[in-house]
Amino acid sequence: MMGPRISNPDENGWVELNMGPQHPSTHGVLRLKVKLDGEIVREVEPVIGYLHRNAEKICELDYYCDSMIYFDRMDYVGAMNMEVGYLEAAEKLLGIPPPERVQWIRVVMAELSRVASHLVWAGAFGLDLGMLTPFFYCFVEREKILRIFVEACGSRQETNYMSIGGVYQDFNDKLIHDILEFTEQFPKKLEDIFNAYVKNDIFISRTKGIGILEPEVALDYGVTGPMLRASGVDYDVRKAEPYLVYDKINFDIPVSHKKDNLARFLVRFEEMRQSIKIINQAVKKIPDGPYFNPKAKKSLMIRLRGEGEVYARTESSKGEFGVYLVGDGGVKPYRVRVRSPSLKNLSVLPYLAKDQMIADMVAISGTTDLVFGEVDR
Amino acid sequence: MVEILEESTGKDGRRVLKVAKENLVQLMKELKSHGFVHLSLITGIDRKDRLEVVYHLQNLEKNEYIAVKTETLDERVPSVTSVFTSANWDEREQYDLMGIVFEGHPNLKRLFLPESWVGHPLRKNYDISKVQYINMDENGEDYATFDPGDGW
Amino acid sequence: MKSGDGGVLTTTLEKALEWGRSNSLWPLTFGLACCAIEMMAIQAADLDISRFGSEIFRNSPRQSDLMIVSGTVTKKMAPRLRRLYDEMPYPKYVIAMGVCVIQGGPYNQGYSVVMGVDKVVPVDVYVPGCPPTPEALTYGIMLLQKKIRNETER
Amino acid sequence: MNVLTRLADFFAAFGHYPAYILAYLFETLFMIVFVMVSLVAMIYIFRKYMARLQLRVGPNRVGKFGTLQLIADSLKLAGKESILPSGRDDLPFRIAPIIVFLGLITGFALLPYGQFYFIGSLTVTHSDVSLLLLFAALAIMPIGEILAGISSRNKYAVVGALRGVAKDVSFEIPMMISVLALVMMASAKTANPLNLSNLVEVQFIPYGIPQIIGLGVFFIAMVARASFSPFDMSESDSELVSGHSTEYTGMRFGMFYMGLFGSIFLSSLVVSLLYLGGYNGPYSGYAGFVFLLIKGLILVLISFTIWLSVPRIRIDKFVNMGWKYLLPASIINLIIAGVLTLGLGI
Repeated sequence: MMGPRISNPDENGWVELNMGPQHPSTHGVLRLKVKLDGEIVREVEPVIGYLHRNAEKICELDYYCDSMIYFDRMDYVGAMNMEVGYLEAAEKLLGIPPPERVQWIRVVMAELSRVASHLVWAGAFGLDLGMLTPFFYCFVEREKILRIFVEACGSRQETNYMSIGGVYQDFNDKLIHDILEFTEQFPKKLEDIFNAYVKNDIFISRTKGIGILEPEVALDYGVTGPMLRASGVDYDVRKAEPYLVYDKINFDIPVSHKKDNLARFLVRFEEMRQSIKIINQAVKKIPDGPYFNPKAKKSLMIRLRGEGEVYARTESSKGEFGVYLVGDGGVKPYRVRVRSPSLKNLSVLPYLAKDQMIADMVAISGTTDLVFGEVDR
Repeated sequence: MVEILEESTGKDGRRVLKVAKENLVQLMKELKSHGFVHLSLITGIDRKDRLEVVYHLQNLEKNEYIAVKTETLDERVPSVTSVFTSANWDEREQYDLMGIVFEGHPNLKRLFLPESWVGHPLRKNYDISKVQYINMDENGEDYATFDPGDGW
Repeated sequence: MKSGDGGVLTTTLEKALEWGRSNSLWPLTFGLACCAIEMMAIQAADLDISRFGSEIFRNSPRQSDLMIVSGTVTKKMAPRLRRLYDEMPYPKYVIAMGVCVIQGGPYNQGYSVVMGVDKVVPVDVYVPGCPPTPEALTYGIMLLQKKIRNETER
Repeated sequence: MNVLTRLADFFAAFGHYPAYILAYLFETLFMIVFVMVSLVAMIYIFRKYMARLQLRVGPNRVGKFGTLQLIADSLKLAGKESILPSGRDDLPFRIAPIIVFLGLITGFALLPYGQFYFIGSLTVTHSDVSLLLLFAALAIMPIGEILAGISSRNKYAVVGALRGVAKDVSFEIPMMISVLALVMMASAKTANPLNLSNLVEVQFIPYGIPQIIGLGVFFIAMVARASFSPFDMSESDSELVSGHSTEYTGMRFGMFYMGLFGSIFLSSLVVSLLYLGGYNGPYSGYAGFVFLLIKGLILVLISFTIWLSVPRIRIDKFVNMGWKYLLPASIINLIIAGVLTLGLGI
């Protein structure tokens, strides 16, 4: 006698499993339609759009300076990077270059934000693999960064700290002291977290040689950021097309040629170390001067008019973040288009997860570092 | 080399090439063979009387950037998926939000919104005050409706 | 059942059950957007929600009591949210976290965002903020505990 | 003297047979209370220990230091709505959690607990084949989990159950072979090596020392049986939501939850009985139970540390490990045991 059939397999004997939008491994609202052959994933089809918040449309309905908040909420774990990305485009379009001091401040904040983002990723990746504890160590360190943000602008996560032509609050000595204090103790804590992962044989066996992404495939799919660098392509916008003052700072771009999950893990951790190096240099080099461009005083902000087309690219914590702004001479942008690295990184998942086991698919989707505010926008 | 209608420099200092849409795929192939392997972004712009599609390409070795523009009056543009795989989701997104039909795309479905959504929200003539609602059918697929009682 | 109908014993039992419920609210692992990161932060060392007995984030809606709707609810997500809510066993509670969830927040002029999750599921506690700090969410959970404990007195 | 005779003495005024019936009843009651208290203690220790490792405080609002937290949890679980999914296989769905819980209680009832102060022996079951009975009880718990997974008509649960099957077949055989080595060694000293009490009492040196490989294999098998990280493939929360128990609500889920923590404690007690000398020690005539408890608790803390600090192993790697490493290791261990017993006469 047979009990109720669980599901009807198709002609290949594959069973369709629907993971998400609420699923612990999907980091938000990713939905994966998976065809399973026993334990083995034969086909994955990501379904996205569960966090489609029409940011591009609302940006067209708002003034240039107002769009900032929607960019903050795109990559919500590394909000400062998004702000830098938008301002790179908006300032070029509106013709308001930020003063020297502001550029250094932005570098410091963007790198802090990158560290915070990678920390969230590191913790969540541990959870994906079933490792409970390092998540908490990561969040303790992240809290410290958020306290610096609170000190700088009063907000923890969606900071809205930078504005067109400047920043809202100037750096003071206490803030610089706090940042230096953080960068002094952080590397040791980072090594602790790092060792908690890589000194574990099971962790190595779960990541090494799994999810191999060949560089040609990665470029073809438009994968950028740590994922691309882990595939052996030395491409970072901070070096390729330096924005802000990255050309005056001495740092390396970590590249790994191993192409697997472990390589992505190592690249992200090395990036955090490099970020600390950048912060340490930048904080000491912040010059004196105004902290906003007088052409963009708060009262004048909504009268800014822009014309032309600007495509600005920055390196966010997920990869190449591009903003394409089109102005028609009015006070509102005509078209705002965002290149979201997470979307492109996600599009390679069906290729990577094919013929892997369920557990490996979860690990691979963990290493792509998805943030759905940015994927769906 | 295909015929370039217009060559200019944008406000951000990038070279902009303008081609007729019939020559688009050919140009893309040539550019790819010249080292522009990284297709950064595909943007559709609604110019009210016409639709403009902009492709941002990058040459990783020479660190060169280029933007390719093309225009269409009938909402149809040839797809470049055969040249760049990364164009796949970008074109789906532009089809979804902008209503540009990419001819030759292997799987031209909406990316974010359900299939039965009416209109393309990023068009300038999209009426945002006509609220649409989404609900889920038995199989877990979404559908859009104008009836406020049938969805959220 | 209305209180007082069953006499002393049932009232005491009900009190005990309420005490139990309020002190062991297991939230559903259900992160939608930005607020989800702050929701994760209340688990973490600084604010440690496990002090209130809510540390076990259950992945299955069948085993959770509390749904923290953390982040913008889009129209595409709303039917799923409703289904998750329906899958949870009674008694179940909902916290609306963040302005996006309360009334659409910064996205309320758009075309794809639900203007308030209370159109989809009944909400017990609203926690405003964009995103609310973890402290605010912790306070929201404490308010919910108070609400559960006072149920028979209303 | 043991608990039963003490109780029978206490009730002697009722006559011989009623006294024994009452004594049995009360013994059973004590047993269940002991299991419940140890479960509550286990979960409380786990939560506090986890919080400590993760730089947190842990439950501290309910009762002093959060000691009443578990009462609150169980009250809540008891008061929850019980949802029965419509596509279920009714009988297996209902009895699965009971099987798990029953296996747990039977397992506890079969253990020898040693002497404690004036009460005497706390051992409940006196059987010459208690070792076999114990492993029978241990073996029905995974069956409950598998039944739960298959009957709840949820794809996650089914995958979890199938993983559970794959896991079971790969660790049970090495586990039994390493126990066989123990029986072999004990048979030189006692006529009834299948009796757990005899098996413990012949350990002048704990068997973990001559059979270090066996201890390793057996401990890994016990961790796998209790199914916590790194071997929680069948209910891996990041992949399969919560595996075989996905569809369970309320107290039915509570039984699985208690089964998990109970089997950690049970496994620790079994390991300490079989390999670490159990209740043997100085003054074991008075404090044997305390020795057993201390050894068990140390093993429990080791288990929790493993649980919290390692990622989940992949199912195929675990099956590989079971057949390619654990099984040969246990056979080598068996040969060593033979050499030790016959050759050296230990």
